[in-house]
Amino acid sequence: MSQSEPLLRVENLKTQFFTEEGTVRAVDGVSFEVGEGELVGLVGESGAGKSVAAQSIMRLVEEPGRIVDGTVTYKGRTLVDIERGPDGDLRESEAMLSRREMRTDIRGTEIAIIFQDPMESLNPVFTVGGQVREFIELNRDVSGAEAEEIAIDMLREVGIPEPVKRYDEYPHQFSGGMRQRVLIAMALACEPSLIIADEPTTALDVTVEGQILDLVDDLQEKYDTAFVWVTHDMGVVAEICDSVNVMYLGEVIEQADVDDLFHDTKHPYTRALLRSIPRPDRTVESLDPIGGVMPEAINPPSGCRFHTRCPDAREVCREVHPTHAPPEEGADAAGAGNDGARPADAARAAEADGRQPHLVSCVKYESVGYEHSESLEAEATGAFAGGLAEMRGGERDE
Amino acid sequence: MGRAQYTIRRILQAVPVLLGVAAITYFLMEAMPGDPVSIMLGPSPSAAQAEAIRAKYGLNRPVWVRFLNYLIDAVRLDLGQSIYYKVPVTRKIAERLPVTLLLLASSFTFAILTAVPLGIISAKRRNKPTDHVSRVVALLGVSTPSFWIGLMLIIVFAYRLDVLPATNLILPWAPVGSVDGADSRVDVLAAAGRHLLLPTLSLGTLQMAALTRIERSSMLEVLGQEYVKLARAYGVSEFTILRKHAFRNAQLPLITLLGLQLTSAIGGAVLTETVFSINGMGRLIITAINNQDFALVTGTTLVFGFVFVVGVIVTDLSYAYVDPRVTFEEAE
Amino acid sequence: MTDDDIERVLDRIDRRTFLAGAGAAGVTTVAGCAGGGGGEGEGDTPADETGEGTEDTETTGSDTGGGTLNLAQVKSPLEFDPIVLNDVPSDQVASLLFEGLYTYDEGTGIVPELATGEPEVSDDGLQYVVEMTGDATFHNGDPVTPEDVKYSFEAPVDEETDNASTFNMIDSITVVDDTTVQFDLAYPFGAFMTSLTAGIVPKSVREEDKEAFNTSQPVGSGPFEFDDWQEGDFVDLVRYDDYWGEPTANLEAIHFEPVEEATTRVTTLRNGENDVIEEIPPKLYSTVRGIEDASIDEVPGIGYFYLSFNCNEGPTADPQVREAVDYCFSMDSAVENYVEPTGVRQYSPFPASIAEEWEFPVDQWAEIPHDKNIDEATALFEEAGVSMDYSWRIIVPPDDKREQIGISVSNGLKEAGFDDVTVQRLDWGAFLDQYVSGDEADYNMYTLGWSGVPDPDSFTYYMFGRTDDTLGVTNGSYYGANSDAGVEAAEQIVAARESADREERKQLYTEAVTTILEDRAHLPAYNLKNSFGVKEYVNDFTSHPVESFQMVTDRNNVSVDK
Amino acid sequence: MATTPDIENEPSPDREFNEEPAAEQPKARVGWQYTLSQVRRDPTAMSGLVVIGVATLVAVVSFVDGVLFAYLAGFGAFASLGVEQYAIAEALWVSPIAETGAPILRPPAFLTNELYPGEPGTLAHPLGTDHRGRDLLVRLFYGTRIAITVGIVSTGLAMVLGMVVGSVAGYYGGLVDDALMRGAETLYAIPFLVLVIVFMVAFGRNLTFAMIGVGVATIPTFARLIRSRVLSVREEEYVDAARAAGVRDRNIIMRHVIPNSFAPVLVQATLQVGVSILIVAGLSFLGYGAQPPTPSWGQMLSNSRDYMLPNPWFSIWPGLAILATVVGFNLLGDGLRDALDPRINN
Repeated sequence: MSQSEPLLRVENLKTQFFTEEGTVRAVDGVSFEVGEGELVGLVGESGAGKSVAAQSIMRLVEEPGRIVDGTVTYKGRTLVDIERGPDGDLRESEAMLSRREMRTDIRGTEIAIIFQDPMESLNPVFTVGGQVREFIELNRDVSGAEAEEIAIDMLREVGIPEPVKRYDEYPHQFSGGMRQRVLIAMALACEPSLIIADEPTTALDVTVEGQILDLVDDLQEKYDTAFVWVTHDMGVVAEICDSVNVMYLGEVIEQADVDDLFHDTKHPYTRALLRSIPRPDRTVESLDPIGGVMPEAINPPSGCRFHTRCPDAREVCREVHPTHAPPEEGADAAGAGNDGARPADAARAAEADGRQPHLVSCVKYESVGYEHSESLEAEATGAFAGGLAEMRGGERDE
Repeated sequence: MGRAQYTIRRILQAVPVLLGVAAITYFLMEAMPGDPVSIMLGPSPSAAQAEAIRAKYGLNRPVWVRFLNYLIDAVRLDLGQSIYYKVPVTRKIAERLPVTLLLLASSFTFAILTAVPLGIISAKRRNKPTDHVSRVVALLGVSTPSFWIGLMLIIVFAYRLDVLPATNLILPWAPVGSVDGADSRVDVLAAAGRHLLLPTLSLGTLQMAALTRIERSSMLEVLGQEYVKLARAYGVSEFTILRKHAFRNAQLPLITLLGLQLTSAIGGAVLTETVFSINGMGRLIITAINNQDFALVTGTTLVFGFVFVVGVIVTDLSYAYVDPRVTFEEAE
Repeated sequence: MTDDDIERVLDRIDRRTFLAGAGAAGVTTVAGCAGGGGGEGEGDTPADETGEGTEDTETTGSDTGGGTLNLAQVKSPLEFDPIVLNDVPSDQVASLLFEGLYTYDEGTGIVPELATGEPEVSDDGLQYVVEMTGDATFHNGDPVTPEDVKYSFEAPVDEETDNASTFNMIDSITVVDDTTVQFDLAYPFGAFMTSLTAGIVPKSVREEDKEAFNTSQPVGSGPFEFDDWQEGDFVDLVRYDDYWGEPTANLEAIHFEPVEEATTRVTTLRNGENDVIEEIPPKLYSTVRGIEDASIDEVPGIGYFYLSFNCNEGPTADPQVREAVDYCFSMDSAVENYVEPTGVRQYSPFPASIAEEWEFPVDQWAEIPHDKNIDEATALFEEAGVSMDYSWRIIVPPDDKREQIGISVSNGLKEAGFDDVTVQRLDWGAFLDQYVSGDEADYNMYTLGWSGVPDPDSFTYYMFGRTDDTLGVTNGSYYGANSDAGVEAAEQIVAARESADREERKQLYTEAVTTILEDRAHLPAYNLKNSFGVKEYVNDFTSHPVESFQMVTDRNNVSVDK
Repeated sequence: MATTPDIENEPSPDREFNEEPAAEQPKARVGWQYTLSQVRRDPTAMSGLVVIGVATLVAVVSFVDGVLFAYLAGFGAFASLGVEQYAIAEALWVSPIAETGAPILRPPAFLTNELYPGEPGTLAHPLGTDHRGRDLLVRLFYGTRIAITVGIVSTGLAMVLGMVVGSVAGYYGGLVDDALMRGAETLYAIPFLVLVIVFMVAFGRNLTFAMIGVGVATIPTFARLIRSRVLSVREEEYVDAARAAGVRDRNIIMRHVIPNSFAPVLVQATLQVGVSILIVAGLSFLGYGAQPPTPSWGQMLSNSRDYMLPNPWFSIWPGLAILATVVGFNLLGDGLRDALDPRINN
């Protein structure tokens, strides 16, 4: 743990959806931290629970979803704190901010959010400027006229040409990229300390995505705002994040500094994700999508949740639920990241620097007998269906 | 494209529809069995008499010529002479139209004023008891024949309790002297209100229910929209979200539906006017049909078509007013 | 709108039709079956009437302050000019505004109104000379002159109004002097007195603006003046204070309001919204009787409802078959079940009041119809050689009561062994097209109603005549063309029509009708009542067979003590 | 633009997880089997289905008894077997059309009315009798046939014609589209009830024309729906492919366009049956429906009007019958909509 109190601390967060089909454990015990001005990635496939986790922080999860456990603290204030009552029932602790406080003190003022889809995130019947101004007025102590001024400045700042004129235009008169800029302007204009960006570039085409990422990078530096960046795109992570949390089926399975993650990848899932990024130095044929489809979060697989798709899965993976911890020395027999450093030491070192310690959930790095366990025939090994490539195609390129 | 241009375009688009309405009614009436002349003169008019009548009403010319003439006259606001009432059709319509419009207006007002809050509360309290109640009410509302509601209301409020009148409408702007027992405008308004209450409930329930259903589902949809979440994420209060961020958008399907409901509401008005013996357009057209009053049927239908078209244009325009995307897209 | 309402509406057409056909019948005509108009829809009885409000002279209380009477009609009047008006509700109002030379007494007897006494009839009934009062004035103060009388009888013909055919028998009208007018007829017409009840209009006023006279400013000489109206909503009349005759009306004003829904009408009576309501449907009799301060005032109207056979083609051309059909069902119980108490059983074409006035042998006629006896019926059908496969077709107008008669017959025929019996309920348009075709494929039987002026002529000539203007026009039975007996009866009827001698006419009608009934060209069914619900605080209100009701006469003068 | 597929894959959180199971379902949510399986899981739809099932059963019985038997009775062989109109009704209870000589306007069992004070109704006529002494329960029962037949036939007609008009208009576009849709708009501009009445007056005042009239008047509803589906399906790649491969337009419409419109049309049709039943009840009420003595609910209501004061029961029952039936169709329609398009409502 870092010595100074982080800006945001999420501990053992659990969010579940109570549907007719059963309880969906969308977020199942997630912990991570965000420091001041830090840009933290939350990455995973669709359905991994990363968006829910992000929204749980702001308590934006809607029926039938509910935060059932965990604590979220922000600047020392308790956004979420679920405790078990005497009868074992879940209840919100007294320390937790009231809904009203959440609304007036946190949302917008302290933490802002940018949603995935710029086309849907702006209200089509109000002018763009009006919407930006409304949020500024609400979250900063300024008059209407001042708010308008701030809004126009901020629109200019995010690179919208002729902001005065466009201020009075409606969202449908903006392109997708422009709208995303508006949303970013909106978030920054409220001057929060933390912005949660929930796949903000997923819906944009690649060039626009690039521009937006550059913009965020610049602005982040300028305003020193911390970000939680939710994405499924390792490329984006590589480009902007300081540290990364990789999620799979409601759990964080690996967390590390961005460099560690890319260069000292521990978890087979992370490795698979990385292998599926198209890179200029590889041909398309060599792209290696993850086989199979992520199982349902209603009935997650036993043991390691990834075992059904893991190329390295062995019998033990089905039985033992891995702990989320620094990889153990010597346990990493088959691991790829043998750069000589001892992972546990590295983790301690990172912690000492105030950097993210490298944590991973995989039995390979535990002394539970992985080496001697029988290999499992993963269902989808080699299957080309599903997986990340298709997802990328679907989400990015059309 | 400007609003004015858009308006003009919508109005121009309505012209062929009105022509169509006139044509359909005119030729359907033409297909009616029975000869209007014999209706006027009895079964064995003298040949000369019949010929005179034919000439007088232009019945001796080919049908398309008559139709064209009819259209030309219609443009000059001459819809012919009612055989039954022996007065110009336009005069009869001018007499009856305000009554029906009053009934329609009051039903729609009632429907909107109840449906919008009900739908919003229902959506907001989704799957809570309030929602269930309002959904059941709406379901029953769209499933009940309006005239039966009218009959039941009459049985209860006019016959059993004897608290409200079962017939007629009084126009709120009627001269004070013409209303029984009224000494002032206030009395007239009170009387008008009392007479309007049951017919409004009878005709308005269906509209109310249909609107509640659409309001609920569109509100639900809007409340699930990203921009509503965004507002929430920026600390906007739930009330403001409902009132400002969701409300306007949620009314869009409602506005569309309002225009379309007009045609079923007019049909409902025919029944309601019959049940409550209200002298409006609905009873006028039934009387006209039963008496094979050719000109009156065509004229009344045309006016109904006109009311509908105007209603649709008004809703389209208000849609365009509420939703800035419309005019823009039209311009492309 | 219910079926019944539609009939109500259609009643108008119907009535027009019949009146047109009725031709020479009568000038004045009167609200015969006022009820016919409404009711629960006995649509068709063409009631006619243009009565006037019969106020002769002298009378009961000519005091004052009689209050305002609210009267609920079944339908709204449409117009008020007696020259053109042709429907019951209009006539009910017009009869208070206008007066005729003659009017009806409490029954169907004819008494002077604007005339001072009986007309002087000469030239074998071809000339009528009427002496009229010189005192009468129209509501605008102008005197009622013979010139106006002449005009009132000539205008319908000149203008070819719906009433034109009612005055066809008049050849010329002559103004003899300031108070005398002379009618010369083209042919003798027995029922001419009824024509003389037509309302008299002021020529000058009407000529000025006929449209206004008809629908906004009618001016007559009756005890009430026109005040205001709105079609479909109300008609207001006020007392004519300078009324020439006696008595002056007690009522200050009369407010007519159309209330089509019977149940609603009864409710308005109960809650005092209306003081008098027209037309009480059978099932509401008990409800009205249950109203503490109201009662029912009723009198059989001038109408005749019947089952007629197609004597032109098909099995029913055979009197034996018609008798067999008579055996198939009981008209008595059909009427009892479906008509009473709104109507009464009638055994001849003549409504009770006419039969009484003329002293027809009603009792004897009542013996003619058979009780239901299927065995007799079967035997007769067999004897007549009617195949059990025969397809019977009975057409009925859109009216529940008449349909019911048809259904009773059809049930009887089925009982007698016929499988294929249809009762076809037709819209008025289709019905009127079919029932006079004489075509076996169109009908074997039909049910219909008839109304007319209160003279036997109205109830015989049109239904049994064999002249061009009746056979296949109003006479769908073709009886008069069918058999020797039929021809003879038809000729007797024409002879009676053209005679001015009442005794002779009575004799002829009695013989003809007896033949008709025995031959079963028609099976008479029932007649409807003019019924009114009346609040107890309404004094002197009197229902009338011909005029629906009488308000101000030398016998009664309605007032309201609320 | 990437928005459309996105919604399927990575929508807002609750949707994401609600739809999780749907991810493994066939993409195109069409087909009877799928529909049925969805309906079976939905209590709303099921209760609607039960109501409709019962009503249909009743309608079938009354069809056999009232129409089929009447027809068969024309053949000697059947007649000698005792087959005649309303034989079943008479065997079990009383004929719906023949007066039994029972007192008229009796109140329902155990209840009273103004005409029979202190003399409550009996089980001989559980719902009482009408103005001719006919049993109301039997008439109500046999009236179901008219409602169900008219509702389904007219909707079926409107659906077929609407599909033709809508798919042709949407597929060809341009002038054809303009002309057809203006035509539909025109039909729509005349109030249903008025249009159908004028239609019936022109062609014949009977049930057949009531059904045709209501069907024709409803065409625009379906035409619009299909057209909008066609417009979106037309742009799909597989349609382009089919067209490029030389498949005829008609076949493209039949094979691709229509099946893809299955779900919304089915939902609309179900709801429309309810609406049509209401319209026809209104028509009968005005005297433009099944002609007496054939029992129909609207006509019963119409008949009851003169007796509302002494015996309101006569008015109450037919209204409740209409209400229940239409509720059935609306429940099923709502359920189908939920099942076939989860994004709406639940």
